[in-house]
Amino acid sequence: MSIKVLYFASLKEVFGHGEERLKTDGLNTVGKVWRQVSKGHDISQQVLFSVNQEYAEASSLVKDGDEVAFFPPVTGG
Amino acid sequence: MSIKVLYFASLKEVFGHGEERLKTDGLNTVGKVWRQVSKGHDISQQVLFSVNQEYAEASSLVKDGDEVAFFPPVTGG
Amino acid sequence: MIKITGNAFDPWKELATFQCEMNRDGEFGACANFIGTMRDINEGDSVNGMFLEHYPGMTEKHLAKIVDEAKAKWDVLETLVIHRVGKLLPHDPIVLVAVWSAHRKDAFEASRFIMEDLKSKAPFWKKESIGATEKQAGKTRWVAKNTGGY
Amino acid sequence: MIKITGNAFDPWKELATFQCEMNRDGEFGACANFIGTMRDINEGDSVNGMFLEHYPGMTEKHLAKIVDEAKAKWDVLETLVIHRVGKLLPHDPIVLVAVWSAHRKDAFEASRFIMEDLKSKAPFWKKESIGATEKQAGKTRWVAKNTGGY
Repeated sequence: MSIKVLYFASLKEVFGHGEERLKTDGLNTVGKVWRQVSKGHDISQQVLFSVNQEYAEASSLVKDGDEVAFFPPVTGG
Repeated sequence: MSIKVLYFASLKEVFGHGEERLKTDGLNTVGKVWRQVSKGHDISQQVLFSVNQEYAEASSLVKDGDEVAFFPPVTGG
Repeated sequence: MIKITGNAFDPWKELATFQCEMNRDGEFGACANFIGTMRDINEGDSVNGMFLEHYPGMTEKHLAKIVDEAKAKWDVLETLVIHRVGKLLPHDPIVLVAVWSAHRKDAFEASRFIMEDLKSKAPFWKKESIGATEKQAGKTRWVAKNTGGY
Repeated sequence: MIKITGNAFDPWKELATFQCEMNRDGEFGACANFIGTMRDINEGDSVNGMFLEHYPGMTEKHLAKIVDEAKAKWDVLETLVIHRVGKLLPHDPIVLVAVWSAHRKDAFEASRFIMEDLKSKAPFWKKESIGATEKQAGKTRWVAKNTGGY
């Protein structure tokens, strides 16, 4: 299966792009997806997760076609 | 000695006027002034006191030339 | 600034003008404000008008004291308080309280504090004219007491 | 109404227009609103500009959820939320949250609730351009975290 992965703000800069498609065989939780994509990147800050535009936990399940996003703490308003 | 006495809102209507001068011989507290002026009037509501435009208690002292006011609970804003 | 006015006022114009004239652009990050407006119904009755009485002298002094208390409690840059008196019609703004500060906590808390103190202690009194139109009834009543806001 | 906009907005004009068009004169007795504005200093440094990123789709959904929660908790008649995105200059309004209700307690509490939830959870990110002028430095930094507002 395949998912859409988005990065925002400082994470977008770390990854060098804001969006990618990812083959997710064996990556059935957000935490597993994060461990896969963050490998080799030096990320010291807190990272928040969302699945299909709703906040998610590391243990949240990911299924085919999902939109998963990773971003730093929000600073709007 | 003599003081200025003011009435506001519903109390002004009860007394029929908003202002009077009062001889205050023997009336050295706000509570005594109130008992004097309210005699014969049927006042069922709560009454607030001020002396020289600051909130006062029944026991607050009154001196010559003071401005004493009586009014119902405030309802502004 | 504290204004007691017998004339109808436009809260948004007052805010725009005051914020421009206070000339603190770049300093304030937060403005919290409250506008109280006359409704056309109260305690289940239609209201067609209102008379707002105040205690000239004491009202201004008391409002100044509330604002000073707020400035002592919170980091406040500027405040604007406007209160209408005299004859009002439904939909008329009655009161405006605005607070500018660097950060939002101060503006939120100071504006609410000023508003609650104003409602519970500033010497203003409302007399309502009951009925859907002024001609219909001619009945008036003093509002007995403000409800608590916290 | 919820608006995410890439253009500068005048909060007082937005409030005046929305209040007029929502057409609930006589019903609302209270409007509490908050405006967050860009300052020209942050953490001791001069700031000459800002870029506001968001998550198109999730941002709108999250703001709608906050507003629904506020409407479930308090008696709210209308709400207006506007948030700026893209390139901002100092003094530019960033956010506007306004709540109309019959009585003041609901407007005060709902507006603050929406604002605090927005600050702590709505997906927006600020990148500051440091230095008194844009040419001077060219240094930028992501704002690390919003401060709490309660």
